[in-house]
Amino acid sequence: MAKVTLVEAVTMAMDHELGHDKDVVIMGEDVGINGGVFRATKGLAQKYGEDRVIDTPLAEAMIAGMAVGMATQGMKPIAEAQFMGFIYPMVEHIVCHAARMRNRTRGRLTCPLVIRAPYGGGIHAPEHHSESTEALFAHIPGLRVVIPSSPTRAYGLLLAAIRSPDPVIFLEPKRIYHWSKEEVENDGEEYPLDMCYVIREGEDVTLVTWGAMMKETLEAADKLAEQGISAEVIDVATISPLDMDTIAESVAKTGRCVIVQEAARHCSLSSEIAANLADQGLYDLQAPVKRVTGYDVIMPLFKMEKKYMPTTERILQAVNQVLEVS
Amino acid sequence: MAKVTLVEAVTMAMDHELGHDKDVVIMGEDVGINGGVFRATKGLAQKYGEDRVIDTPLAEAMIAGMAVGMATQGMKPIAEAQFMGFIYPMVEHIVCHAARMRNRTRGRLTCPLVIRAPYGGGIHAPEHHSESTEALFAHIPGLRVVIPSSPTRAYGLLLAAIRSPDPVIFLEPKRIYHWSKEEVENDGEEYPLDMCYVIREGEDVTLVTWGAMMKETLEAADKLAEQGISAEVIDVATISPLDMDTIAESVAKTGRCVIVQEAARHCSLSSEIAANLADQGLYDLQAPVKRVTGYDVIMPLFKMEKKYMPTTERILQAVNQVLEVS
Amino acid sequence: MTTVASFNIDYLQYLTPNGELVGDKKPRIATDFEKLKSIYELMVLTRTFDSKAVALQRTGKLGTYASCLGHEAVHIGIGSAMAESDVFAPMYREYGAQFYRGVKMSEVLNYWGGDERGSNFSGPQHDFPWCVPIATQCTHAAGAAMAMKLRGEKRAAVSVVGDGGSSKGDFLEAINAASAFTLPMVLMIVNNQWAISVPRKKQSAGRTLAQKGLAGGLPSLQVDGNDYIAVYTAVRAALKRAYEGKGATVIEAITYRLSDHTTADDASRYRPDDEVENARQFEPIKRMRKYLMSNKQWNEQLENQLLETSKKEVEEAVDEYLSSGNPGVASMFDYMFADMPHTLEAQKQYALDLEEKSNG
Amino acid sequence: MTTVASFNIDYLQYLTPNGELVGDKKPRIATDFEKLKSIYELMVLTRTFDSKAVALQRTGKLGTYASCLGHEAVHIGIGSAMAESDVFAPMYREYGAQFYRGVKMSEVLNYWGGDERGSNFSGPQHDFPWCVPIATQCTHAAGAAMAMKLRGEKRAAVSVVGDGGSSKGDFLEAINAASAFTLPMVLMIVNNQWAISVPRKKQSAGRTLAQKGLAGGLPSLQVDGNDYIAVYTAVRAALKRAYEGKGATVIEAITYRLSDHTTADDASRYRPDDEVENARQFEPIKRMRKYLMSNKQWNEQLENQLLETSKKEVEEAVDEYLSSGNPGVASMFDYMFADMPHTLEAQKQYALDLEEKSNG
Ligand SMILES: Cc1ncc(C[n+]2csc(CCOP(=O)(O)OP(=O)(O)O)c2C)c(N)n1
Ligand SMILES: Cc1ncc(C[n+]2csc(CCOP(=O)(O)OP(=O)(O)O)c2C)c(N)n1
Ligand SMILES: [Mg+2]
Ligand SMILES: [Mg+2]
Repeated sequence: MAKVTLVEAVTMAMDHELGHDKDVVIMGEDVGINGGVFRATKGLAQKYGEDRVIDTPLAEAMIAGMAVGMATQGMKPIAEAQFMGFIYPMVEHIVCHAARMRNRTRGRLTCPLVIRAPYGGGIHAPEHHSESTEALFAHIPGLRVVIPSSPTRAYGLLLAAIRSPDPVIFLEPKRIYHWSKEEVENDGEEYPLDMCYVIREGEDVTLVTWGAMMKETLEAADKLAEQGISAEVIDVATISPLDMDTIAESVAKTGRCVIVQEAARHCSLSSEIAANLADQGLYDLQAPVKRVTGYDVIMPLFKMEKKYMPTTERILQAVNQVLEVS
Repeated sequence: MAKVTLVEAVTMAMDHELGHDKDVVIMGEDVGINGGVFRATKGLAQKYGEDRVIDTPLAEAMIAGMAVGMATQGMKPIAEAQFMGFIYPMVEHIVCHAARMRNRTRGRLTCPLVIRAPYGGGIHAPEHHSESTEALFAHIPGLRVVIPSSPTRAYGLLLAAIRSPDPVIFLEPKRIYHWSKEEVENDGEEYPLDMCYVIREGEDVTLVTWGAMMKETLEAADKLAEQGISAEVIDVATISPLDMDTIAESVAKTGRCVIVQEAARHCSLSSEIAANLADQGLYDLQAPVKRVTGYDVIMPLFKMEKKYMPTTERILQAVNQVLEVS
Repeated sequence: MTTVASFNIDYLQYLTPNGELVGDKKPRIATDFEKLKSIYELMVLTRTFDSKAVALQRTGKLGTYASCLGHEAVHIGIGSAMAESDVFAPMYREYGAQFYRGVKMSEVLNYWGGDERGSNFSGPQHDFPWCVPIATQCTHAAGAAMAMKLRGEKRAAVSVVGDGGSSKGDFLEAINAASAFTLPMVLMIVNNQWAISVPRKKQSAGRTLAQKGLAGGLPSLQVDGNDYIAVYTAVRAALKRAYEGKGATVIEAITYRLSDHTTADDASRYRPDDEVENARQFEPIKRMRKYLMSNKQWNEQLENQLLETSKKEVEEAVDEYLSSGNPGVASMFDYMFADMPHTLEAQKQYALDLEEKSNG
Repeated sequence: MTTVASFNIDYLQYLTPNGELVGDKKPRIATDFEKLKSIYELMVLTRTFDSKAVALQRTGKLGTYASCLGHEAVHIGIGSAMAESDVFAPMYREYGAQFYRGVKMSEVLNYWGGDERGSNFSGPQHDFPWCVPIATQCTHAAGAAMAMKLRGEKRAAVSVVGDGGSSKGDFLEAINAASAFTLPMVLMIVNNQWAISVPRKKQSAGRTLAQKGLAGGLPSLQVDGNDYIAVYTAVRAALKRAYEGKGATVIEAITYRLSDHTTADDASRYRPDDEVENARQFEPIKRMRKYLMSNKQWNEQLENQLLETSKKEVEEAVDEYLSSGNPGVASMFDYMFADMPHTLEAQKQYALDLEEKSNG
C-alpha cells in the first residue's frame, strides 16, 4: 500500500478504471503524453495508449459535446477541463444535455460521463486559474457534483464517479493536490456519492466545509481544541445531491454551525446549507449560522489572493461569534 | 400615458434609449424585422434601422463576445438570448469577460452591456424554453441580475440596466409578459438597480418572491387577507447584488418568512435569502424559514409543467406552517 | 507567393424541378423504381402527417410544432441512405428521416405534445433524441463517431444542422473534430434559406455553406435538397467513405422552408409571399411524382390510394397520441438518476402527497 | 456535378532563413532600412526582456510567465503594421506587438506578477487586455470591429489566436461574424506548432489553418511568421482592405515556440529536442540581422551596443516592477462596479478591518 497525495489518488483511480473497463477513456487537452498540466493523467497514455487517453483539439464545447455523444453510446468518458476557469464553454452541453439525457429519453439514453476540473485558488496561478464556481453546477438538476478533500476520498469518490451511470462533475481542489499523503489501497473500492463525511467528531460547534478549505478548517479545529473547544468537522464531499441529514444531525448535537467556503458567497452552497438550517434546523440552532466565505468579488490575481481566501483566523473569529451566544 | 403590458414596457424602454443614446444598439436572433419571437423589439428595426437593431447569425457565444467587444469600445449593446435556455453558450463571455473587464483593467475598459432573456415556465413551450436559472448568474461577482415583475418595474429597471456602466443580466418572466397592464409613462425615469420593492405591506408574514411567481404570491396574499392574515409581499427585483436590508427589515417586523421561487431549490436565490435570515435575522425569526420552490428536477415538458411550478396552494400551505408556530 | 492548397465546392443534382433526370453518370437508385416508389410513399405520408400536426396545433391539441413542409426529399434522403446501425443526430424537424428509421408518428406528436415519452422512441435505440439547442447535436454525433472509431466498428454518425445552425460554434467545432480524429461521420447542412426570420445571406457572406467543411479539409459539397436522388447518392457516398475509415464529409442540401418556422411563428411578418410561391415550383414531391409518372411507375389511381392510406395511418397515430394520457407526477423524479438520491425521494413524496390531496 | 466555388491558400515569404530577400514584387518595407533597424532593435529588446522574465520566474520573483521566444517577427510584424487607432486583441504572449504599441515592460511583468494593474497598461487605451480564455478575444475583436463599422470609422481590429486556439468555437464564430457583417478586422493565427503539449497536426487534418477562413469566404493566406517583412506586408494589406470596407482577412503565420509553453511547463516531456534544435535555424532575429548586415545596415558594434542598452532598459523595467508593491485590499472591491453596492461596501469594510487587525 502506497502513501499517495490527492492528485496521485486521482491518477490511481483512473488507472484502475482504465484497466478494468474498456469503455473508460480519458479525453482533454494535454492529458496524453504530457500527463496533464498537474500530472493527473501521468503515465496513462503510455500505459493504455493514445486511443484510451486522448489529446483533443483545444475546444471545450467539443470535448463536452463529444463526451456526451460517447457516453450515450455506452462509453464512459472522463473529460478534463484543464482548469475550472475553462469549463464554461462546456456549460451548454452539461446543462442542456449531460444533465438531461436520461430524463429526456426516459432512460433510453444515459450519460455516464465525468468532467474533471482542478479548481480553487492559492497556488499563485495566472488569471482565470483560481476560481471556485461549484455552485453553478450544484444548482443544475441531474448532475452529481463531487469534491474530495483527501487522497482516500479522492480515490473512492472518483471511482464511484467514473462508474456512476449518471454525469458527475468532479472538482479537484488543486491547492491540496500535494498537501498530505495517505495510505490508499488500489483495491477498487468506491465511496458512496451522496454522503457527507464527519472528519472529526466534536460537541461544541459544527464546522462544515469541502475542498481545499478543509486545511484551514482542520487547523481551526486544532486551535479550538487547544482552547478546550471541541469542533465537529464535516466534509460535504458530495455537494449535489447534498446529504443534509449528516449536517443537520451534527448541528442538532452542537447547536452551532460555521460554514467555510472558498467560493463567493451569494447563491452558493454555503447558502443552501444555512437555508436548510433556517428551516428544518431552526430549533436546533443556539446561535446564528455564520458563513466564512470568499468575497463577492473577482478572485484577485495572486498578489492579493491570500486576502481573498478565508483564513484560519477568520474561521476562529466566526466560531467565537457563535460561541459567544448563549 | 398608455396602459402597457410587461413586454410592451420592455419595448418602450429600449425604444426610449435607442432614441436618446446613439451608442445603444440591439442585437440578437430575430430581433430585427421580425421584432423578436415575443415581439419585444417590435417595430424597432423599422424605426431605427438595421444598424441599430441587428439580426445576427445564430451563434450565442459570438453574440455575447461581440457585445463584450462593442461595450469595451463605448457602445451599449443590448444583446438578446432568445430564451434563457439558449444563454449557455454566452456563459464563458459573461463570466470570464463581461463580469471582469472593469476589475481586470482597473477601470480602463468597462462593459456596459445588457443581456436580455425571457425565462421561466408555464406557457406550454417546447423543451429548453421554460427554465429559470437566474441563480447561476447571481452567483457570479461583477454582474447585476435584474428581474422585473410588473410593467412599471420592467420599464424603470430596463432603462437603468441599459444605462448602467456595468453588465446587467436582465431576465424577463415571460409567463407574465401579458399578465397585467399598467399605466407607464415613457418619461425616461429609471429605477435603482439595488433595491427590493415592498409591493404590499403586512404584519403577519413576509412573502419574498420575484419574476412570474409574483402572480401566485399576490394571489396567496389575497387569500390570506380574506382569512384576516396580513402578508407583506416583497419583489426582490434586483437579485444580485441583493438588497437584503429590505427583506430583513420586513422579517424583523413579521417574524415569519416564506420565499417563493420557480427555480430549482439547491443553491439558489431562495437559499441565499434564507441563509441571511439564519445569520443576521435569526433572532427575528419566530418560525422556520420556508421555501416554496421548483423541485430539483429537469423542468418537465409542458404536460407536467403545472405540477412542477409552485402554486398558490403550496404557498398557502407554507404560510400556514410558519403561522402555526407560536 | 506560392499556392499551398486549393479547394472546390461542387453541386450535385439528378432530378430537375420538372422531374427530368440529368447528369452524366446516373446512380443506380435513379432507376430502382421499387425503392423510389416506397420513398415517394413515405414522402407523401410525411407531408400528410405534417399538415395534420399543424392542424392539431391550431385546434389546441398539440403544442408548438416545427413543420417539415418542403424538406421531405432531404430528410428521407438522409434516413434512407443510412444503415440501421448508423447513429442519427437530428435537429428537430427531420421526421421523414426518422420515420424511415422506425420512429412512430405518435411519438413525434408526443414530443410536441409536451411529453418526454416521445423521445423514448422506436427505431434504432442508439439514435439521438430531438435537439433544440442549435447545433449541439453535431458534437454529439462526433462523439458517437468517436465511439465507433475507437471500437473499430463499420458504422457512421450523421448529424443535421440548419443554415442558421451552421453559424454556431458547435457545428464548426464538430467539423474540426471530424478532421482532427478522422471520424466516420456525415455533417449535413439542411439549408432551407431561413433561420426563423433571418435569411441565409445574413448567416455568412460565403458563397456556400458547404465550404465551412474546408476549414478542416473535409470533402464538402452542395446537393439539390429537393432532389431525393441527389441527396441519397451524396449521403450514400459519404457514408461509404466513412465506413472505409476515410473520414467525414460535409453536405449542404439546398431546399426551402415552405412553412412558418414553427406554429408559433408567422413568416408573413418577414418573408415575401412571392418568394414562397416561387419556391413551391422546386418542392421535392412534385418532381418525384413527375419522374415516376413519366416512367410509368405511378398514376392517378395509385396517388389517390396513397393519399387515402396516408390519411388513415396518420389518423391512427393521432388517436394513439391523444389517448396517451400524461406521464404522471412521479415521472418528473424517476428519470433524474439511476439511483434516486434521498433528497429527491423526499421531494417526490411531497409532490405525490400534494397530488393526492388535490385529487382527493 | 458542377463546381460552384473554388479557393486557394497562398504562402508568402520574403526573407529566407539565410536572410536573403526573395519573391518577385518586393514590398517597400523591404528596403526601408531605418524602419527595419528600429524593428530589429525592438526584436532584440523583446528577446532580452523575455529571457529576463523567465529568469525572474525561476528565482521566485515572477509568477507563471508565457515566453515569446521565437515569435518576435510575427508579433512585432502585427504591432508595427497596425495604426494606433486600430484595436488590438491579443492572447497572452504578444509582447512584441504590445511594446510597439506603447505597453511598458513593467506592465507585462506586473500582470504575470499577479497584479491587475498590469492590464491597465499604457499605449492605446482601447486595446484589449491579455486574454487567457482561449480564442474569446476573437469575438471581442469582432465586436470592436462592429463598433467601428457602425460608427463609420476607418479603423480595424486585429485578433491573435494560436494553432490550438484556432480549434475553438470562438475563433470560428468570429470568422463567421467577420463574413456575415463584412467587419474591418484581421484574424491572425500564430501557428507555433504546439498548444502546450498538443502538436499542430492533432488540432486539424487540414493542410493549413488559414483555410478556416474559407468557411466564411474570407481571403485567407499563410505567411512565414519568422519573416518580419512577410508578416508586416500581409497584415498591412489586410488592414488596407479592412479600412476600405472590404472586410476581414485570415492570416496564418508559421512560426515555432522555441520555449516551454510557460514557465510552468516542461516541454522536454513531450517534444523532441532535435525538433527544437532544427527550428532554431528558422528563428526570426538571426535572419533579420543577416539581412541588415548583408546590406551594410548593421554590424557587430551596433549589435553589442544594442544588447547593452536593451539589458539596461529591461533592468529598469524590472526595478519598476519589483518596487510596485501590491494594489491593496480595497482594490479587490473598488473595481467591481462603477457604483459599489452596499452589500459589497460591507464586505469591503470587513476585509479592511481584518487587514487592520492583522497589521496592527
Ligand atoms: C442555441 C439556440 N439558440 C437559439 C434557438 C432558437 N431557435 C430555434 S430554431 C432557430 C432557427 C434555426 O434555424 P436553422 O438552423 O436554419 O434551422 P431551421 O429551423 O431553418 O430548420 C432558433 C434561432 C435555439 N433553439 N438554440
Ligand atoms: C478555454 C481555454 N482552455 C484551455 C486553456 C489552457 N491553455 C492555456 S494556453 C493553452 C494552449 C494554447 O495553445 P495555442 O493556441 O497554440 O497558443 P500558444 O500558447 O501556442 O501560443 C491551453 C490549452 C485556456 N487558457 N483557455
Ligand atoms: Mg433554416
Ligand atoms: Mg501554439
